[in-house]
Amino acid sequence: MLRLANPLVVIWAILLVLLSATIAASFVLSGPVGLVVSLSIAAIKSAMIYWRYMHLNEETPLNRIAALAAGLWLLILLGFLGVDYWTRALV
Amino acid sequence: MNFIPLWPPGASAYSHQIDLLVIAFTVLIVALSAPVFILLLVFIVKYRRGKEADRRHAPDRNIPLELSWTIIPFVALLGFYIWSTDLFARLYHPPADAMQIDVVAKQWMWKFQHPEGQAEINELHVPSGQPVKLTMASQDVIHSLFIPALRIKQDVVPGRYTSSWFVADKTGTYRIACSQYCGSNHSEMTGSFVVMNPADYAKWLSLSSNEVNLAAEGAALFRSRGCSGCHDPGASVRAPSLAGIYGNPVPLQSGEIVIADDQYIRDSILLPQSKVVAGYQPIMPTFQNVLSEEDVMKLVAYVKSLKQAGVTQ
Amino acid sequence: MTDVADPKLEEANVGRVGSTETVAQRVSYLRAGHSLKSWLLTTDHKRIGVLYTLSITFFFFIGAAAAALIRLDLLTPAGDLMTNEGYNRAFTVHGVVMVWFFLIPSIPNTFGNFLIPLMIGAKDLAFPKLNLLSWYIYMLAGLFTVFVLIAGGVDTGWTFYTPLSTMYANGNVILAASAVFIVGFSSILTGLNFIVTVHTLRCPGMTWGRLPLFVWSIYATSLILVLATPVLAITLVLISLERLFGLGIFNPAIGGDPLLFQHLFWFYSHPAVYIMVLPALGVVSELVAAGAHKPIFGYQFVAGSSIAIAALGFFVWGHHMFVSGQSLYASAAFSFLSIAVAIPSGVKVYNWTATLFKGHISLDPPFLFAMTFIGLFVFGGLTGLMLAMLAIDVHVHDTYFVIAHFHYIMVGGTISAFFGALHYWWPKIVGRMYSLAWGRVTAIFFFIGFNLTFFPQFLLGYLGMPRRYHVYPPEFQVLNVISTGGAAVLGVAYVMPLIYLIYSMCYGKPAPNDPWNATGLEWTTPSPPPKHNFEALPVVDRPPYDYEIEMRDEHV
Amino acid sequence: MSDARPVTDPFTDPLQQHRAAMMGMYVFLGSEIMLFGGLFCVAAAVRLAHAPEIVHASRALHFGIGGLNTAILLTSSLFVALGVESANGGRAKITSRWLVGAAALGLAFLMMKAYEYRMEFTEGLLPIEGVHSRYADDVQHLFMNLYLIATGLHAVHLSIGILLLIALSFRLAFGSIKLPERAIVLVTAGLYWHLVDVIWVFLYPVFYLAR
Repeated sequence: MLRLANPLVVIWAILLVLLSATIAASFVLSGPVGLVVSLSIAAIKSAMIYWRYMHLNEETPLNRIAALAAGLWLLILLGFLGVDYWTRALV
Repeated sequence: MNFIPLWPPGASAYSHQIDLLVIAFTVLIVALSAPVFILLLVFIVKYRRGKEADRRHAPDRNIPLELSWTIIPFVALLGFYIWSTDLFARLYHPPADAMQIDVVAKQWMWKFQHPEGQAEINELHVPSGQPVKLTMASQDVIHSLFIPALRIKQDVVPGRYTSSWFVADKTGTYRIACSQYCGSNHSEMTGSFVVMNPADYAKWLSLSSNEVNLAAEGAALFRSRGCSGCHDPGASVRAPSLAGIYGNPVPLQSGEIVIADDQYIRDSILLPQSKVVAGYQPIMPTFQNVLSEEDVMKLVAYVKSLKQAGVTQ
Repeated sequence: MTDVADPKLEEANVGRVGSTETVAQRVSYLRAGHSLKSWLLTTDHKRIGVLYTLSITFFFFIGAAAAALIRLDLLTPAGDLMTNEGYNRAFTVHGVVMVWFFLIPSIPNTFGNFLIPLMIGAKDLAFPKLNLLSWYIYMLAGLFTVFVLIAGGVDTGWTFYTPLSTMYANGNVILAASAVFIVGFSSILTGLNFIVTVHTLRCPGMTWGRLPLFVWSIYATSLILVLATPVLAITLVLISLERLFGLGIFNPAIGGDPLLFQHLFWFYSHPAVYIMVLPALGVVSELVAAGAHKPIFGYQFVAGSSIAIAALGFFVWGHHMFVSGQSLYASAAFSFLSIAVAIPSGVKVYNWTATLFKGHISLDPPFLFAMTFIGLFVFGGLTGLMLAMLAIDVHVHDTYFVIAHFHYIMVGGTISAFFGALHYWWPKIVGRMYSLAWGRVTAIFFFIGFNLTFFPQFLLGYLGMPRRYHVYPPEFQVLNVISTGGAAVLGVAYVMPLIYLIYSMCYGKPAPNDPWNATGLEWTTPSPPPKHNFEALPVVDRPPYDYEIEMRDEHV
Repeated sequence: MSDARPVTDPFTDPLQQHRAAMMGMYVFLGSEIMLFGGLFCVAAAVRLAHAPEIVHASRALHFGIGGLNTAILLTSSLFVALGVESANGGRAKITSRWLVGAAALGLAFLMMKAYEYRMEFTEGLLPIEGVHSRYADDVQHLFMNLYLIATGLHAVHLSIGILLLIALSFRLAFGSIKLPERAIVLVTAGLYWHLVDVIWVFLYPVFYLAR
């Protein structure tokens, strides 16, 4: 049943490789750089899950937007929260 | 005085500038809304159903018109934005020679501490013509110090210092209110704000005599709470000396460099593990539930006074 | 069944005496079942809309009763009627009930539910069972709220600010937060249903450019409902856990930050203001076009501004925090963006004004309510701009100026639009006409009562009377007495429609399909509509608000 | 899409109904993202305010268990994806098996998580009342509180997912879901499962790997 050529399985393998990459990176990198790298890897992993496991590859552009809008919308909250925290100490 | 008061008294140059801004903005409101109201009435009268009128070529779109009523109000508002933001930013920049008064808010009272050590409750006496900076702390919930006559207001947030400043120029007695809802007796957390000319203020200070000033009270606490055991210059083996640190950069364990301001000194007393000075161990206990906000402010005043001592030596 | 579609027969029926039933009524959704079960287990969007109308009316009067108590108490500077605790509980009930149990569901869940499928030519919403579930969730949350009231109330204000709500307040904070948490799911499900419906169930020919403006505005509202409500939900969970277990996220003693709560809360609650007012803007677009009997001026701009308001509405929450200790730079950015969000609102008002130019204006109740809306909304909106100005906000923040401003939007705006919608679509919903004269009287009472109540509050605010003040300085008494007097007039305007609308249900003349001679698919089907809305799937081949073509037809 | 799919009431054609179901689920998952998004914002704010302490507190978590759990969840997602694939092919029995496998992996995740909580409990790091805690500082206490809430909320979502998958595999086994006509039920359930996985993919670096 489990053909290795099945793209679903290939994606799973890549996801596991990325998981090891993010763990390894956390020992090498630290601070903001480490955070950026680990979140970027998480974003790539989610993108792969969304694209193939969550069928965005076969959906209409409209449904793709519907699926991704909330993730982008969250960046508004994160961004302005960051603006406040970063600049609160400045005058 | 008036049966219905319509405009609050102003007790500072800043308050008059705010009034001017508000009046100008009201003019803008009229300018933006009058065309709507007038045209609505005119059209309703002229184009009542069943009434004879020229209704040929009624338009249902006009791009230049749409763009102009989008852009013109926006540009007008931008001007006001710059004006008001400039006024607002001034509240963040008190003059260096401002007299500092500490404010502690708690359910449901205001406590003001003058630099000379006088403390008053629900009353704030200030000299006219002198910049006054308020450093505010809350003992419990969020309060907000609101002095309508100065057109200023600032939330007082537990866990940190907030500040505001003013130069009152008209003597008199005005109202103080708490404007952030703070529990049962929120509406009774009010007080009076008394602006006196400098001579009267000096007299008031001497009448409400207080033998020790704030820094001296802080010094007493510094000894009685055991801070001196580690932080005195003689005992600086375990803890950094505090002489002359106020207002100067402090290198931290994490590699950051911070300026030792009121907030930093406060955090170092209450959350001592969080910003440890480079080269020292995080061994200081917290004084979170030991010291009141007033005590902390006295200690801050003492640490500040050490700076002056450092300079004179 | 088939002869219902025949307009001549319809006319003939209307011509008869009011007490006899029309053919349309005999087959309408109202007659599709008479048992209580047929209502409580219905998945018909029209019936669910009616259920919502009844339930939000109930909660509206709970909130209004609390408001009446507040205004009565404020007649005198001293707190004579209630204790401080009682007063605080009264305004908290007023806020919580009015915001979450009336204003947010007011137009979307009643008229949105009833009209969206009718307006886009669909049989029902995309997920009818989910729609019913959403009403049950709403009612469950409502019961929680009533229970909070019985159990002694809550005194945090509707804003639940920390650390007051988490460490100091002694009311039923957790119960109240649970009620709001639960009602949030009702909002999310309703918003989701509307979004999917508008995307997938438009009838042939109903392109986005032909969508009624009410549908555009409900669509924009739904986006906010889905994207903002979950943030409120998690924030309320954190509040409850903080209260139960001392979580510390908002507690500075262990490194938390009370301002973080305000950020999360207003990230929901500012867009929530647009949840309340966007549907009202949509209603007014419909009423203005129908009242002027003319295509809406600048359709694209009016439709686009709804989406612009919904999107920009997420970028401005920090203007509730100008004096909170937020960073100067964040405040400056939020102030600028708040100006930007005002522009699309202005665009709508100017377009409505231009719509009246060369129209055929009738002063029927719906149109009068639309005019009331425009007047009050313009004033509320422009004073809102004043509040967006940093330096002005420092003085008037948390004073009665703010109260007056948002009541001009919420009451002057949303409620007058709600009444406008009620008077416009009532014949469609119940199939009977009401007394137009009484409708006009109500609109006038509403306008006068409203201004008497809330205009003095602008003055009070600038004079420096903070909000949520039970005891106030004596020099503010005259203005407060005027305000309370106005509230009494406003109260009359709230009760009057209840009387003549219910009267019309029994004794009103049967309504024709299109009593206002308006365009739109909902007017092509009988009043009240049949169970499946349309006899046959409609096909649209004309632009929206196609009034001029009808005029030409008349002249032919 | 096959035309054999049934069309239920407000819809007029199967493709329309399929798109509506997908869109409804995507939008619902969007609201879930915003729900967890609130927690991520809290995490971001705490980290911005207390970066060094957070790094220290994160080191105290067992990143190995977390990593293993991530692998388990990713594998369960593969199982669900394979199950949905066979559902679209009309093979009910195989679909049912994949779902049971995924649910079992979900249970394994929860058991690992429980074991991890237990370890943290014995180390005095779990914020449970009445337990003598051994935090290095207050911020670690705050961090562990947030960690418990975030992973707890995730575990609740995962438990719902497990119940959902078990219920669906039972219905498949008894033939009460017709395949491939009603495969949409499995597709949307799968979407939910994958989203729970995606949330963990972000929770893991934010809490365990904040070095």
